[in-house]
Amino acid sequence: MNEPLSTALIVLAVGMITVFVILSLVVFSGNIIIRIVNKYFPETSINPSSVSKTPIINTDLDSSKMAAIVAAVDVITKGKGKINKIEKS
Amino acid sequence: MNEPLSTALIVLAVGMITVFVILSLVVFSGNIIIRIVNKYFPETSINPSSVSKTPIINTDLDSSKMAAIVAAVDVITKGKGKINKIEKS
Amino acid sequence: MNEPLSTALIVLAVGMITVFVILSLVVFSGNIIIRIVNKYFPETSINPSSVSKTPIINTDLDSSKMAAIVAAVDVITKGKGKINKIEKS
Amino acid sequence: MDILQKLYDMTAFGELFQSPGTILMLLIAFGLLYLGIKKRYEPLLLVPIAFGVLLANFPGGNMAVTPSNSVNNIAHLTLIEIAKDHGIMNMLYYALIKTGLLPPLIFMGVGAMTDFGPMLRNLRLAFFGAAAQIGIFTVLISAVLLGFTPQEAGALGIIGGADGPTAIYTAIILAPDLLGPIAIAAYSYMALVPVIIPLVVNLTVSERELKINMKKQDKLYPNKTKIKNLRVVKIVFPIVLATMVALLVPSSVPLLGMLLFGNLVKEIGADTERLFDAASNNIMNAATIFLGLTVGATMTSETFLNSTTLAIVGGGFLAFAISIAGGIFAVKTYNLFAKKKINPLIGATGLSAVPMASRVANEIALKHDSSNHLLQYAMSSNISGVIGSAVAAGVLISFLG
Amino acid sequence: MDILQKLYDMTAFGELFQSPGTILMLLIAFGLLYLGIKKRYEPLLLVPIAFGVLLANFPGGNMAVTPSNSVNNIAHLTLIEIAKDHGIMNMLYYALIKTGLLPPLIFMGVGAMTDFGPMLRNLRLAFFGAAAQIGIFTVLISAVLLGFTPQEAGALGIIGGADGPTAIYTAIILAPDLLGPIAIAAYSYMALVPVIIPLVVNLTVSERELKINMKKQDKLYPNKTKIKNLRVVKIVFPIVLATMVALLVPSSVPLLGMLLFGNLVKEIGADTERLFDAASNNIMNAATIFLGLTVGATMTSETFLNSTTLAIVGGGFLAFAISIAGGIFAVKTYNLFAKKKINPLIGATGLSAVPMASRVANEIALKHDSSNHLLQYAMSSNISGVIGSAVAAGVLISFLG
Amino acid sequence: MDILQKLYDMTAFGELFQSPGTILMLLIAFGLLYLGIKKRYEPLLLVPIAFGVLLANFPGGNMAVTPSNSVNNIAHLTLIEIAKDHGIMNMLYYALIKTGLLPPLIFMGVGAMTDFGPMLRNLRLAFFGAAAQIGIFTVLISAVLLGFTPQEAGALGIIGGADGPTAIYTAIILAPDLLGPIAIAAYSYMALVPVIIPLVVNLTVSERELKINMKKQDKLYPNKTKIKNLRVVKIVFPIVLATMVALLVPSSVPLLGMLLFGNLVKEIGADTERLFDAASNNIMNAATIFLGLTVGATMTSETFLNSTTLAIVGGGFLAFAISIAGGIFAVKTYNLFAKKKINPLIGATGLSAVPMASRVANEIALKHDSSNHLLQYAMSSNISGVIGSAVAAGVLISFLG
Ligand code: NA
Ligand code: NA
Ligand code: NA
Repeated sequence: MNEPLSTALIVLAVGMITVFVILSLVVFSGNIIIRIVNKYFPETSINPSSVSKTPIINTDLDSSKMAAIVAAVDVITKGKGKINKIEKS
Repeated sequence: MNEPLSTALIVLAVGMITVFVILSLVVFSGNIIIRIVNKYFPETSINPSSVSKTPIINTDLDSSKMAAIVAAVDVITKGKGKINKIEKS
Repeated sequence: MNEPLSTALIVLAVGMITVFVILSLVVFSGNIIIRIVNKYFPETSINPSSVSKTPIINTDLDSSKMAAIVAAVDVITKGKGKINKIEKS
Repeated sequence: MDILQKLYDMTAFGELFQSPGTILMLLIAFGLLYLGIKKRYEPLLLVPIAFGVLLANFPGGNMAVTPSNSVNNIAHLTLIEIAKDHGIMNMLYYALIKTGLLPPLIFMGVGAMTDFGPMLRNLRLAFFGAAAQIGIFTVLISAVLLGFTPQEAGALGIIGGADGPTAIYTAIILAPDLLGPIAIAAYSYMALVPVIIPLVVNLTVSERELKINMKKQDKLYPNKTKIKNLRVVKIVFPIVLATMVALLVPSSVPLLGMLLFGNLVKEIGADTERLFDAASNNIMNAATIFLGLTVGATMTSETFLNSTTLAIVGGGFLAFAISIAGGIFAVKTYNLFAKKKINPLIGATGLSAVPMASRVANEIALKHDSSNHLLQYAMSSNISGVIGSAVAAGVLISFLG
Repeated sequence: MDILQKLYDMTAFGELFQSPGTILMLLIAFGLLYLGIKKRYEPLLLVPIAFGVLLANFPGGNMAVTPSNSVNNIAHLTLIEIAKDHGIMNMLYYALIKTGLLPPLIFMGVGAMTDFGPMLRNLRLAFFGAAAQIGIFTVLISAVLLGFTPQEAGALGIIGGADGPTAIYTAIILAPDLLGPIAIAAYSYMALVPVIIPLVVNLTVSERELKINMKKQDKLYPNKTKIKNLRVVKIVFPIVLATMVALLVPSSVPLLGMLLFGNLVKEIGADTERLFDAASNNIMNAATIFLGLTVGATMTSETFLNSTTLAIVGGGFLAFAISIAGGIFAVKTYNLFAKKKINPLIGATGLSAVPMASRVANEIALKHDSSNHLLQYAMSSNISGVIGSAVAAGVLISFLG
Repeated sequence: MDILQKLYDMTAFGELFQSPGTILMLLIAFGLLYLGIKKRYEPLLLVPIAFGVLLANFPGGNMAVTPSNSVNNIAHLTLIEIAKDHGIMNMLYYALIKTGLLPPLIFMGVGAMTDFGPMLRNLRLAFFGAAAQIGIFTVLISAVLLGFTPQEAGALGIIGGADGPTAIYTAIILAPDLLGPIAIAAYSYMALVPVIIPLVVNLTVSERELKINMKKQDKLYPNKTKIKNLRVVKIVFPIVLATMVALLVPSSVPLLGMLLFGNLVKEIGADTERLFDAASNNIMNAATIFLGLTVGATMTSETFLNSTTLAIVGGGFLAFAISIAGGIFAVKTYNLFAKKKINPLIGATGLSAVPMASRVANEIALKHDSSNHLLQYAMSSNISGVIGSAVAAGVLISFLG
């Protein structure tokens, strides 16, 4: 077996082992974190005051209210206005 | 004629010719593009779905509707609110 | 007295003198500027037209109007919308 | 006449006649623009890459990236000397790409836009992001057999990671000369995921397997731990993961560490919103422009028009397909032993190409069982596939770099 | 006393007494701030330039840009060495300006904020953006006759292109020592367009000509092709134009290529909005700050207070005026032969200085015929004037650089 | 076995066993993350610093900042060579931090977010920002007595300026090896101002003094000039102040000049809003990320775990406390001679740490007299404290740099 090929085979072995180990650790440590947090910090948010300052993405105004707002803007703008972003407060 | 001056004269000639050639090509190729597009893509937008996502500048809500929206905000804000940007949808 | 210490003492002296001089000049020149502006430019804004374009921070819509706007949005969004920024116009 | 001669010399016609391949490169640029604009294949990358090709291929513009060699010695000039002698595109390329800076910065942005929530809620499935890296190493071996150096073969294989910045980062370090075609192949195949995944799935998964309904399985065999405080978990997770990765695969830290940092500043929320904004917008968008234009500018007729490019196009496809199949067979193997079955589509999304792979998998599943919404499940292996290919890149760099 | 002596040495008083020109530079800084803030002359550039002058002119601050020469050899130091030995302002100057990087980046932003629509709708008028470049070359010849080197003369002439980034880019390459006054002259005269255009128009255009009503002419001689699908045309146009420019004037690619790339990502729309945002905001605004401050910092008493600066101020004005007149006479010549007449103001706006020149032309026209709204027509030659001067810059660089 | 050996070599375990201090550094990183995220101590800086520590401390990642020395000669390599040989974190560190670039850019952002209005309305009180710099110089002398070099002592003392970017800028120039712990100490104590100020106030100020009511004093002895046109004053002030500082303390121009430039573009308003936006958002946020990560990456076990770090932690606290006391005693001295009394809390806020110090002072005042709202008064000396410590930094750099 020539040298490059044996290198490639070792990289294959080490690579797949490492990927499996790391993703196993992701699963494992993730579960540990969830358990510890569930046990010791089940409810408290890290910064109580920041509950009202969630980051600007993933606003989850439920869809019915969003629809209502969109509709309201729609009425005024006759369908040409677009709501960019509504932040939860 | 000294050397810098002859250089300058050549640059004058080449420069003005080039500018005229390029802008002629702008006119010419622009017309070709318009004709070809008129003939082969007269109506279809490139991405149908992006018609509703025109870029944020140059919104051309016609002025009457814009005025209506501005007026509405004006009423609420007693003339102190300002609409920054309304995107077409 | 060793050399580093004498350096340090000189830096102490020069440093505190300089800080006092500069902040005295802040007080002094600030007062001069205020007096001159009060005398020669008591009312005119630098760019009349820019009164309506004050920068985006420090909007001082008085609080009652702000409250009214917030309330209006609140009604529509059932308390989940947040007004980010209202520019004076 | 003198003036006309000088006029002609100023234009690029002379060079065009000397290297007619340039015309082919123009056509490739137009083709990429068509794919990016009209077909909407990864327009954020393909449009700047294509425009970079367009700007670079007339040498008089001094906008083509010049490979460093022992004669020009570019990689040892200062940036100011590079700009003076080789133009601003080389300056940007050597400062931002050759140094390997932009991919980690883009990974920081990717992290700031990634939500680990779906993965944390179906953590077990994250495991299948590992199997879907097999394409990387299979193609590595195949390419070595075809005569590529191990470095080139590794850069070729990483296309199978289905992650643009990872592919670019690995190519910069292992085989900078192949950067252009590798980037094009990576982004094109990512855009083609809606074609490639169904193809592989049709060849390898049975109708019965496609009907495995993840939600029903969850109800039949309920065993998941409910997360009581998602916010805290999401903050602790990137910190712990960064520590483990730094310890076990240090060479993937520039990628994964930055991704996890971006994710952390997102999850902290308002207190670090300025950092989140810089990571996910300012830095990210500027990095994307410069990455695209400079990668495009590496693609001149001399460097692009050769059989290696064809091998990359072919090998890249193979790597994609084998990765998908690898994920699928990992699930099949698991299903042989487990009572609680998993839909093999969850394996296919281990490829990464977030979130398009998940959407495609979801659509396939719904076609066979209209109640089988598996998007959330697919996202778990999909996100873990990003981690998996960054780890694989780290191993490649560590052994071959 | 020892401490008082050390205190005095720390201040800039010693240097002030040695080079009293510094006080004049301070007054120039205050004057520029007055023009930028109170008179609102191009405040986005003049305010940072003026502040740069303010910061640079007390040498103890180490904030003045030092010209590179064979003794200090700055242009061959690394950026880290430049920062250490010559301060951060030199580092920024040599990294961003001396390399010629910022003007193309600003052109990318200009492109992202330019709408070619008005030009495409009145394409024929774009031709008059060519004639209005004559001031560049006339002043080039005049300056050579006055004893300037061809390089300096070219940098001086390009002021007549009435385009800030183009002038700065050309000056960086042809005559970096004159960068400061050239930038100041270019931006000041651009701000003075509402004064200069009426002046030249009064001297060269008759009342009868000013009353030529573009809309009525359009009705009398309708011949324009209506654009059925503006969106597609606007996307294809920058691609085609970039290809032609790259082929014919490669040396203007760094400017025009980037402008057209910026324009393309704008016209594509939502799919490339992140790129548009980076080009027109993030990169553009940061580039403007650094350009302004560093250009200001080149203007120390040694480099600025000399007769060359006066020649630049005079020559720049001449270049502006001749360019305007050139555009006007091109229209007049056209009108001699054509039935469908064109208002000579359309020629005047070929100068560029978008969009102020068009607004000024429109106001002049309305003064003579309150129904003669020619803004949309003027914008056509106005925008093509930007292309024209970038092409002219490319020719200058190609022949003299 | 061969593969297992190679696997082990790839990990950082070997290095971990060789330098067990790494584990302590990890714990420090976790501790800083806890302070930044959970305790909300200056999260914008402490979170990236902590993550930088995390990424840097496993050497295989090539993410630790390597001090330049005569062997590796890093400070004289090009950026491309640094990135190639020492990784992207060193590239960022040497390009952005070692050059001293980022602190001035951050100061520009601070200026763009500072409102001099409160200071201008109570200009007299600005004077007390001077006395509160005494901690800087006291600690300088103490550290020299303890055996530190004057340079190190100055970098240690500047922590008492209670201003993050000023401390970092001074440390970069005077004692780059101590950068990490100095930055940590500066930001940590700034976050601890709500603890430190009350502590010092309790020890030095009497109940009777705390009840001095600023508003009542203003009514008793009205003498302030009313500002008729605040807008013009706010525009002229930064220009005049920049000129004076440039003349008297040139070495503080990179900091104060940039701060005043940022403030000017804010006060001009709409005409320079693009510059304001770049200064206060784009540039500021990106600079904060890179500053935090690279400063964190300087903190490896070799450079951090030693007695110097302990001295910095102790000396920094001392500098804070002495500065606060200095401000308080300046007010007390003033009150001995003046009829119109000033609340000593106004002296305490001369420390800077804007605006937290003012808020803390306000709360203390309200506790003793619920009508004694002195926030606006405290802001005057608070803002002038920023100017004061930048000037002090200029003196340190000018004498010791
Ligand atoms: Na992957
Ligand atoms: Na022009
Ligand atoms: Na201070």
